[in-house]
Amino acid sequence: MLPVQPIGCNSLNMSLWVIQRDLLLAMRRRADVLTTLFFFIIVVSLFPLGVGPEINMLRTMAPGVVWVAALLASMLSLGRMFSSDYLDGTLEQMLLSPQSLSMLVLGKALAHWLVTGVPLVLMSPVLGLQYDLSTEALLVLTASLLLGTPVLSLIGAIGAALTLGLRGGGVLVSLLVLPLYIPVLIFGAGAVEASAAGLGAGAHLSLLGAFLLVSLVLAPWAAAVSLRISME
Amino acid sequence: MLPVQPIGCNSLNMSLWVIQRDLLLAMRRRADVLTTLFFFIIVVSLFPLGVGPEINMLRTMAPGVVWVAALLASMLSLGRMFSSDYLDGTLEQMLLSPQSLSMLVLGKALAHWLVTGVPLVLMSPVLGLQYDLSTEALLVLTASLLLGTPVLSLIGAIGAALTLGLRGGGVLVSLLVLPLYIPVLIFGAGAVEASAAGLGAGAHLSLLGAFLLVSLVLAPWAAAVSLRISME
Amino acid sequence: MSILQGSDLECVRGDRRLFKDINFSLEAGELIQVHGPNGSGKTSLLRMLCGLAIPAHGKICWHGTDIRSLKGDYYGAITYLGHLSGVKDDLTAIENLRISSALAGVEIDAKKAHDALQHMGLGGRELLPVKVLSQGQRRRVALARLLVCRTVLWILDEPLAALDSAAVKLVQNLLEQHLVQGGMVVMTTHQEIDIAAGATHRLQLA
Amino acid sequence: MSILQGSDLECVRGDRRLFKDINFSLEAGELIQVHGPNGSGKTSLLRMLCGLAIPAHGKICWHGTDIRSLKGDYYGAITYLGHLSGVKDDLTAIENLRISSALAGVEIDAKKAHDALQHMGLGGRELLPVKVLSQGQRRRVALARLLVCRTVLWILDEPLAALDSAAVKLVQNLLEQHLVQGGMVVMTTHQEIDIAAGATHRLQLA
Amino acid sequence: MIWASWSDFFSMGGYGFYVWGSYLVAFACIAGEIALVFNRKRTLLKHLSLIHESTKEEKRNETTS
Amino acid sequence: MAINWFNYSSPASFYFLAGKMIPPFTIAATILFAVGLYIGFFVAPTDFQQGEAYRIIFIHVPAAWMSMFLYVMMAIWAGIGLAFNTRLSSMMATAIAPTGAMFTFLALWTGALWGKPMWGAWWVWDARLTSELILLFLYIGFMSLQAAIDDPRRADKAGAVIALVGVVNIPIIYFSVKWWNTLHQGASVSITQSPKMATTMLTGMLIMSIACWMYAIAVILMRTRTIILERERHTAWVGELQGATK
Ligand code: HEM
Ligand SMILES: Nc1ncnc2c1ncn2[C@@H]1O[C@H](COP(=O)(O)OP(=O)(O)OP(=O)(O)O)[C@@H](O)[C@H]1O
Ligand SMILES: Nc1ncnc2c1ncn2[C@@H]1O[C@H](COP(=O)(O)OP(=O)(O)OP(=O)(O)O)[C@@H](O)[C@H]1O
Ligand SMILES: [Mg+2]
Ligand SMILES: [Mg+2]
Repeated sequence: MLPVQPIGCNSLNMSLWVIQRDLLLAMRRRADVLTTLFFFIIVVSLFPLGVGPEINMLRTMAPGVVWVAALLASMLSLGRMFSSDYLDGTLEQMLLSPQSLSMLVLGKALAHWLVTGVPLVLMSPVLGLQYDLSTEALLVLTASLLLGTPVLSLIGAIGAALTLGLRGGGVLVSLLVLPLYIPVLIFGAGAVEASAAGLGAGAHLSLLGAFLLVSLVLAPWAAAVSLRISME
Repeated sequence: MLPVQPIGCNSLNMSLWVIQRDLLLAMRRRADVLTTLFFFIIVVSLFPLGVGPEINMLRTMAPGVVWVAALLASMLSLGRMFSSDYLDGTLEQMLLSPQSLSMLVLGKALAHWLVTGVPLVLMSPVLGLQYDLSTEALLVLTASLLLGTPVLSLIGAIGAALTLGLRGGGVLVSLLVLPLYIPVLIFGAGAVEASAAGLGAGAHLSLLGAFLLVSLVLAPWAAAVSLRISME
Repeated sequence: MSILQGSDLECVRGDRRLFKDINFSLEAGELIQVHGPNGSGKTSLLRMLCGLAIPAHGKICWHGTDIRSLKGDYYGAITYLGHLSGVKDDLTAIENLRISSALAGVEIDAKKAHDALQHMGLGGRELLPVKVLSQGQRRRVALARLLVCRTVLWILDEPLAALDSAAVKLVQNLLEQHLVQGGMVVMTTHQEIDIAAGATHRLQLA
Repeated sequence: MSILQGSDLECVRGDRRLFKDINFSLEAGELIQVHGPNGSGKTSLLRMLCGLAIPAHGKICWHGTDIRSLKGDYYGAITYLGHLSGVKDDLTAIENLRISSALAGVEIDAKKAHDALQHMGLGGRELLPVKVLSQGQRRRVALARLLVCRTVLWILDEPLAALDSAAVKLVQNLLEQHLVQGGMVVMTTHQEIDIAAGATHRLQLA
Repeated sequence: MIWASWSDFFSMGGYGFYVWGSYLVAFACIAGEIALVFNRKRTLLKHLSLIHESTKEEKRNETTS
Repeated sequence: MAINWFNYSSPASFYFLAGKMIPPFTIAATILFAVGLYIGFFVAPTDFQQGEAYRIIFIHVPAAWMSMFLYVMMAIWAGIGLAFNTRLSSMMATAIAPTGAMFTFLALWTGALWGKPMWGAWWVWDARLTSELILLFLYIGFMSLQAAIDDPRRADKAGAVIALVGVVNIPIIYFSVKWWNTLHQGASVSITQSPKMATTMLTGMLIMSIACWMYAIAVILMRTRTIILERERHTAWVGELQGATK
């Protein structure tokens, strides 16, 4: 008889495999990583074109604009998280994997963050400079993005899982996910404004940290449930 | 012998068939039309959240924000223009159609505009009200969107055709297309600002009209060339 | 001079030469069956015949003229069915058929589409969106185009994939009828199929 | 009590009842071949067996326990291959195989993946991205999973589609070997295939 | 000579950071680009020589067998 | 000796021709850079308005010019490749893009470093600055598109379409100063007017520009050679080349 239980594989291991695979796919198309980043840069640069060059106004707008752009960039690439796996049948295979689906989903969300979130965080100080932000505001902006972008990927995973296989999913997902992103946006942009107003960004940042912890625990599970629902 | 030449069909007819089909598909998933619209609404409404509620600043920002949101909404739905036809082999059949490919592409771009652009144009006065724009500014905003959004769809068709079948196409297309959208953005938002400053929006609007004419003539052709390249 | 003629065709994909020196000619009422193992270049050859791919060497002539200079005139004379069916998941079978034939240059009404689908054994399923149909049923929707099109040359890439034996029989009849009327067919298949009417050539790749 | 047992199964899709009162049981070393015309519900039945769809009525038991309460334990014992191959266009054949088997719970090294692909007749193509491979070659990449997995129950939906005769032979041998080792197979196919080893049951739908 | 001393030269009338920042980055970019081009060529040649070796080997095998 | 130009449009012969052309251009670039920098730093007098900061001009303006010239060259070569299906010109276009992007980046970088002391801000949203930024995006779009496509022939053609469509940006950059009233300096060198700046400054700037040209040509030729080898690696002549170097 063949062994029934698979060997040499546990849930954590599985997440690592998934992360590794998604990063591999991203590297195969290195353009992917760059394009999310450039989307971010371009959106941030579009606003002054539409709004006009007055520097005082731009400085006030800056945190909001950078955060909205990060949110859009992260959201735009949600489509990729599951849909290609769905179309070619890999997702079916994942559902049939003997390991916990939540861990797989966690792996995919982390990979998504590594590919889309991290480059944004690294780029944000430069963009902040374009809007003439002070050094301290730049630091707070970067910190808030560092805490906030993983939350975006994790929450996004739920939306991506729910809209799987629906036509127009790309836009539907934004409809589902944006309302959930809003608290992150408010506290993220708020942190920078608070620090600019001399109030200290500590409270805002610790709230963002709390969001991160909660979504690390709950989002993979919710996304796994959604996946099972979508695939039924 | 069977007749070699097809009958009862010319190029114009063909565009109409394509438009009709794409509208039918959109209706089959009515959510699509609504979601682009809601995306637009949500993005416009996000800004006050990120930036803060000061009304004077919001009024100055308004044209820029509405235009950037329209541009993103239109761009986001570009992916749908060809990719589903590509994946299921319909596009291959279109390339083998005895009629001119440019006309087919024109049909698809117009259908895209009807589904994504027109709802935005209709919605924009309401959103403008949220930002406390004057009646005249609202009119100019709507007119500029009416002239500008078809240009977005037409230019977008080129980008969509070029990135067909490439992984990460969704974000790559924005990289290609956004720089080309920028003149439309500048003159579109500029029209509203000019009229608010009492300078009259005529010059800006006629430039937008010129963009529309040029892109009506050139874009379908360039997109058809790109399609043939992508499908080779 | 034959109606369709390929001379000295060579196909290169990536750094691999799939075939070279392929010659064939096709007259009215004839069928060419392209044989060869997986990956031998059958699909590549068929795409060349449609003008969707360009041969590395050699040329393909239709009534003596290179197909690359004919463009629309040639496209009006062929019907291609590839591995992908070209049916839209969200549309119903009837809508799919009407639209795909309109794109191919033949406008048909709902009645005619309905009859064609009925003939393909899809009676009662015409109004379902194609995405709920089974694999074989989707393939039948794509094949229904052959019933309504009026082209002379059919280029079929594995038309029998996913079909049950009743449907195979149906396609067989369809081909025979087309050949009797003076049509031409180039096709590939891994299953055995025997066509009674017309001359059947065999083209072996690799 | 058999190892896999389906009792009184009924399938409803939309407003159509595809089948009802389907019963079967499977022992070690046995094969069930599901027959039926297009759209008779073969794929639907197989998806039920995997737990991807839920029967309208009846239940499926694995070693006497309902598969819906087993979850991961059951998934570790089956390998499912559907109409879609589950191979990623952008990855190479080797990467695809390694990753898909890691997901199924078996980690293999590049050497082993290479050997399996070689055995499936993909020698020399292991390092190409799958999207440039031919239809049959992609299917072979998917089938290579059967060589490296160590599950007892294989659920195969038309494994022979798009394969040439050499590959059909290969799959046939694979199945025979699996049965001899005490494995079990549930499969559908429109092509004829004869398996020498083990008991072969036939399940006719519609 | 328009500079009184070397330190004068390096301070650039107080604008040293901006001027030298520009030129250093400019030459770093140029050097980096050249390095990238050479590197690309080197890896390619290495790759090519591998192919070359293996085809030679194949030929040798053919002649011996 | 008559040169057969047609012959040189084949990648194989161009490979050898380019090999001969690279050393002279490299030498010229080195000498001109040395002379240009000498004039810029030791001959040109201090600007009475901007002090020493103006010396950035000797790298800023050549970089800004090159960024635009190279884009036009790239579009032209790509267009020729698309229209006449000449492989070599497409390869040239592909080879030009990274160098063009680098010069665009340099124009932005040096401009920003110049802007801080002059305007008090690293960046302002002025028409010329913005359109230069868009130019960078166009270069990056071109390169990402080509990188995303595996088949080189398809990559060439797709890149050509986007390069040609993007050319509309060039006049916008060039005339932006005229069309919008902006912070940035207008053109001070033009053919119709006599130059407004000190002759030594002008000479320095022109020499640096020519040096950049020479450098760009040399590095683009080098890159083209590599691309030729990459694309033609299965041909007999590359095999022979390999045998010869072994
Ligand atoms: C990031 C900021 C900047 C960018 C992107 C930029 C871009 C450009 C471009 C594209 C050109 C060439 C245009 C032409 O030839 O007509 C140019 C030329 C020039 N720039 Fe800038 N620039 C920037 C900042 C500055 C600053 C701060 C100054 C000085 C205060 C400056 C002074 C000049 C001068 C003098 C020219 C030469 C104009 C001529 O003679 O044609 N630039 N710049
Ligand atoms: N870039 C590439 N590099 C190497 N080989 C390639 C490349 N692109 C395609 N090929 C090979 O070209 C062949 C394409 O074959 P094609 O799809 O025409 O086969 P087919 O005869 O239709 O096979 P099937 O019966 O499986 O459908 C495959 O063998 C594939 O491996
Ligand atoms: N919503 C629905 N309404 C009506 N009928 C439906 C609906 N969804 C599915 N069906 C029918 O259910 C059947 C699904 O069959 P299934 O895919 O299981 O067939 P199959 O036996 O695998 O066929 P094939 O041999 O073609 O693969 C089809 O006949 C389809 O028409
Ligand atoms: Mg094939
Ligand atoms: Mg089925």
